[in-house]
Amino acid sequence: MTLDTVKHATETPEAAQPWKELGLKEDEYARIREILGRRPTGAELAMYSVMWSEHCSYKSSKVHLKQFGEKVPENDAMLVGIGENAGVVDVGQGYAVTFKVESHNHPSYIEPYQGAATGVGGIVRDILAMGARPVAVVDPLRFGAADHPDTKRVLPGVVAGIGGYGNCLGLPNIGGEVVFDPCYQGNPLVNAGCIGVMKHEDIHLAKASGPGNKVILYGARTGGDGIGGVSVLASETFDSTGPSRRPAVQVGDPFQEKLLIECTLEIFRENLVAGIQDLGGAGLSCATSELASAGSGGMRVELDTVPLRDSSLSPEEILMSESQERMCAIVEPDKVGRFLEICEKWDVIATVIGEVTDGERLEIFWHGEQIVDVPPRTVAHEGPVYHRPYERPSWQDALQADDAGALPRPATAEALRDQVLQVVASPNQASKAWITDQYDRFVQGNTVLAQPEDAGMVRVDEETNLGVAMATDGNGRYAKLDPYAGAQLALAESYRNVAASGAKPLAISNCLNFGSPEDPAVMWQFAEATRGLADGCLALGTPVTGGNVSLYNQTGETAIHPTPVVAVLGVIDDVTRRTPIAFTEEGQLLYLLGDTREEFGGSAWAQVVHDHLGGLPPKVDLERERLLAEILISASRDGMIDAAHDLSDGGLIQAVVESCLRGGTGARLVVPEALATDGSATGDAFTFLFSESAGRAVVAVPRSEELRFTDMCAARGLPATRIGVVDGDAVEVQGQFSLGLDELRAAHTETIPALFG
Amino acid sequence: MARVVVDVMLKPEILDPQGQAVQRALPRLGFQGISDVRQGKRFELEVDGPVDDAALARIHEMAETFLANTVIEDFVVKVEDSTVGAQK
Amino acid sequence: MARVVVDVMLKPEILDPQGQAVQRALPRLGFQGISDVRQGKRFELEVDGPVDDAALARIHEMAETFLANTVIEDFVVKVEDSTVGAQK
Amino acid sequence: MTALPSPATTLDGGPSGRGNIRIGVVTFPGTLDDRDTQRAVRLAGAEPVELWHRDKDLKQVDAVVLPGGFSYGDYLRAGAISRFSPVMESVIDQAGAGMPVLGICNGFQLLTEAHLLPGAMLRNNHLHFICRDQKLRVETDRTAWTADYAVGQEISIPLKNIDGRYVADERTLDMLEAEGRVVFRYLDMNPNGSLRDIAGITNEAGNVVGLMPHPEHAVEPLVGTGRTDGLGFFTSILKKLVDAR
Ligand SMILES: Nc1ncnc2c1ncn2[C@@H]1O[C@H](COP(=O)(O)OP(=O)(O)O)[C@@H](O)[C@H]1O
Ligand SMILES: [Mg+2]
Repeated sequence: MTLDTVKHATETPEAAQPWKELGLKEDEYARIREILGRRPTGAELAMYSVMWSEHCSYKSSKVHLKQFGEKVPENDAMLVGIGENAGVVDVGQGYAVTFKVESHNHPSYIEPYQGAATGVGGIVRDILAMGARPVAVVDPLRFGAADHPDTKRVLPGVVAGIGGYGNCLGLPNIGGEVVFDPCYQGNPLVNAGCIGVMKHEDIHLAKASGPGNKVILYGARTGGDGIGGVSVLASETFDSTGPSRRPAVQVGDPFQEKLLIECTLEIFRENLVAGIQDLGGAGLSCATSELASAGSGGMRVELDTVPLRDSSLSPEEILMSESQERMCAIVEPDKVGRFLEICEKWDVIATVIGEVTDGERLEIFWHGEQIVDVPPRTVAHEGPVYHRPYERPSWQDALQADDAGALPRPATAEALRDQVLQVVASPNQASKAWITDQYDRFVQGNTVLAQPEDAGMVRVDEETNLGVAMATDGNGRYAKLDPYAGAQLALAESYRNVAASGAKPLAISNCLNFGSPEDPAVMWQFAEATRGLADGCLALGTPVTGGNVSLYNQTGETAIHPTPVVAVLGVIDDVTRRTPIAFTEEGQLLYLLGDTREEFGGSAWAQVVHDHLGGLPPKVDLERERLLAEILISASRDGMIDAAHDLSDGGLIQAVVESCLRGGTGARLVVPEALATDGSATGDAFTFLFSESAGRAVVAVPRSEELRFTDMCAARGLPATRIGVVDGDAVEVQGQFSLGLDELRAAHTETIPALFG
Repeated sequence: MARVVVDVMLKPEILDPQGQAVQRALPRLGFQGISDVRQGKRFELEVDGPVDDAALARIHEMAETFLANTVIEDFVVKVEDSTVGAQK
Repeated sequence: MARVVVDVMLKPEILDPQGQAVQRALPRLGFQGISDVRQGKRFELEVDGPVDDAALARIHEMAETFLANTVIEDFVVKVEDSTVGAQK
Repeated sequence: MTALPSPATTLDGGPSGRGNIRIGVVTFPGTLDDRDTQRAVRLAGAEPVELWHRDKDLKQVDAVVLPGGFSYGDYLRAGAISRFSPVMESVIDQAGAGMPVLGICNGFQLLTEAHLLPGAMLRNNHLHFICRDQKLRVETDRTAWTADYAVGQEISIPLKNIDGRYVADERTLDMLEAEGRVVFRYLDMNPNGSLRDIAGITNEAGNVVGLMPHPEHAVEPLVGTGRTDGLGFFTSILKKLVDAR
């Protein structure tokens, strides 16, 4: 086979090219020819096709994501915004934190263990590339029905993969979610997030500047696995039939990644890099074009110097390979020696593959012959942008009209008791300990809070006890009923979870999981959700620092529920002031903060008891969320509360049961006379226990602090209703029922092991 | 009763971190001259009844759908008489 | 270049939960008639140069000191020509 | 709970004091809990010394800890590859000469692979990684690392591993029991199928101890499980080494 050089391409303008097979549209191919003024070479075509794929170019989502950059709240914490590998926020005392969530949905369905494992690997490299030491991971997960046979294949593999990779890297897993819904049957959502910590001066950016600087590829050798895998796979409707549509999945090597982390941190410590980029989707195509595009000059790469695992790889394949555990650094010539020495120390292969030029082109050579000559921006940043048509689906009105409030409610105290047990034991509400116990949450010795707390929390500084917290939340059922509100509810819940732990929410990342953008109904969901999230962030003062979009999560015509997942990062000056969820001290008073209304649309109760999804999701009141958060943070700082648990799916009773089980104590609850300050709901036990009104939390107040606490709530205008006391070894709702802790514990903890153990 | 062995190996183009770690260690241990190591799995199945074509076909199917993930792995089914452990 | 295979299996008296988990899953997947499953490791070594007695002796030593932990495992060394993946 | 000297009552001055007790902590490629172990050593009042797998030089430390993690990814078998590191030659030598050595988790696996301790570690019987606050019973206080505990004392420290099932043949197990060399046993539940609920053992001389759970993750009330039951390992060795001077 002759090498398709730039010269050859110029001489053979009419040669047929496989642009269609590479996922390009006709007009996109024409555009490439226009940019280059000739047909692209095979290598150029490979680069454009992966970089212009949905996964890498965000071509369908870009016009909507813009809002995150436009509706930016006043926030001095933001140090690096959207566009870099991950955003960076200031957490005080000279520290900065970078964090991000990414999806690895499609590969995890094909090969659950490796798909999930490499998902963790990818996000950790993103964080590392910012200059930070990764300090924790989180994993929001969604699967098909818990009792579906295929879920038995997917879930254990995904969990083992996340654990297998993260545990081996020495990163504590401090949070996440596990949600089951038939809508994810053929499209499980495997999102992974990572938090990294650095000093302000250590922030590194992905840009190649300074002519003469060397381009060093280091880490694993490049192999033939996953060629175009992630990008192409994540850019198509997934169809499991034809084996030819099954691109190779990569196998991760967490040991190599651990070496890469330590090696890279040592390189940072000695200040040896001018720019750095991880290799993820689209591999070298992405790293070289992005580095060059963000820098001032051009770049020249000798592709035949790339260390290979398989010597028969073609240049196109090398450019597209998504082999894991690789990084690319820009290094001044006089620092190359030391750079390579550190790599040698850590047994990491490192190779100078090129250099920054004073030109404007990205030029790639293969044994001396030029095979790529492109303006890097056109590859990395000037991909196609689609204004996809969107339209509110015709079924949305009927769905919203199907009010969950009309569902039959338990008629007797006995029935209410049964339904409480049912909800607490349902796969979505049950304890996830069987899963999270497969994750190391202690490693690094800084974990202050981890599962099943509202937020994960790690200590950042051993001297001052500065810490950061993170929670991730998303509720596809709410978002299906109303994607605008659903996105805000995800934000609000995550924000509330962080505040409940005592930390101040600072900024967010997101992972937007949706169906096919070619479906106007899905595109409408996407448009609504992004608008809701951007508006919500503005209202809460928490900027979006970055995120990830995963589209084409659908089987045939059926899309998953729109599932925006939001990760909120918070900061706490002194982790000794954190608030756990556990009720531990008998006699402490339980207060319900916020208003409770008759809100059952999309609720856990409607799902578990009636298998119902309809109506409207709970009303969003972001001002209220903000106030609630302020109260929770002040109360924690001033030692007024000993426990706090946010209320979300499953309502008050779910939260109380979790807090009781965690602390090993019971609670006696009294149904209050009024549930909402505006008088909209009077005190009925069912609404009290199961409503999913937003903006609420339950707290345990030592008697000595009661006055101070209620005064503070009254002064700030936050409804605080005394609903009971920590006591005994049962959860008792006065006049209704009593459920022993043992019975509750069995119901709550046995479900998941029985399904997957 | 007969023994059927299913060997499952990662496809050649797929990274094999375990085999690589072993190979890299060998020279340090003083073993030269091994240019590549791949590590895979060996399943020894004790089959009730005769190992005829029907039984082998079933085991082949089992290997294809369960013992191996053919997205990343290849496998071979063999009827065997020698037992690991017999030699020493 | 020749290929030498080292098969490593847990000693019969050592509990093999991996093999057991496979065996337990089989009936659920509709595979009957497998009375026992043991899971072990298969190493494929590419040897530079001739695989003579000296080379085999070295590989035997490598297996004994490194590839297997003989406190818990047995091993067999075989010279092989067939490759996993050749059959399908 | 455990009556342990708090870090405030350190025995021989801080890290900068004269005559520091120096405890080496080895880092192999893939080691994870080295920094945590150094922190625990420091909190107990000794001076942590970083040791590197490629160096035979033990930098004149008084004792060595082989920390947890996944050295070489635990590929092949846990500890099987790191066992052949240059540093291990010296550790094996010195252990033979009586230097105290503690292997935690991956370190324990390494000690069995290096035959400094009998038996072997296998995949957990349930095949999953398990991370939990694990209750243990201290079976002997006659090792270099457990003198600060009382026989029969119950402690809780984090357990986190996937290859934690201790096995040995019956003869070896009987010998360990007879010689009082089982140092810790799992209580309430056996988390991995270890024979005779064994969580940790020692060599004949009592200077080499290996255990699966992680004492270094139970040295501060704030983080981890919020208990300090693990600090006794580090204070035990410190006291012993101070007394020996
Ligand atoms: N996949 C997971 N990985 C890690 N932690 C998880 C995972 N799933 C759930 N958790 C943890 O379990 C606890 C309960 O989860 P969830 O009910 O979703 O919390 P909430 O309703 O407060 O958002 C939280 O601490 C959460 O972080
Ligand atoms: Mg919560």
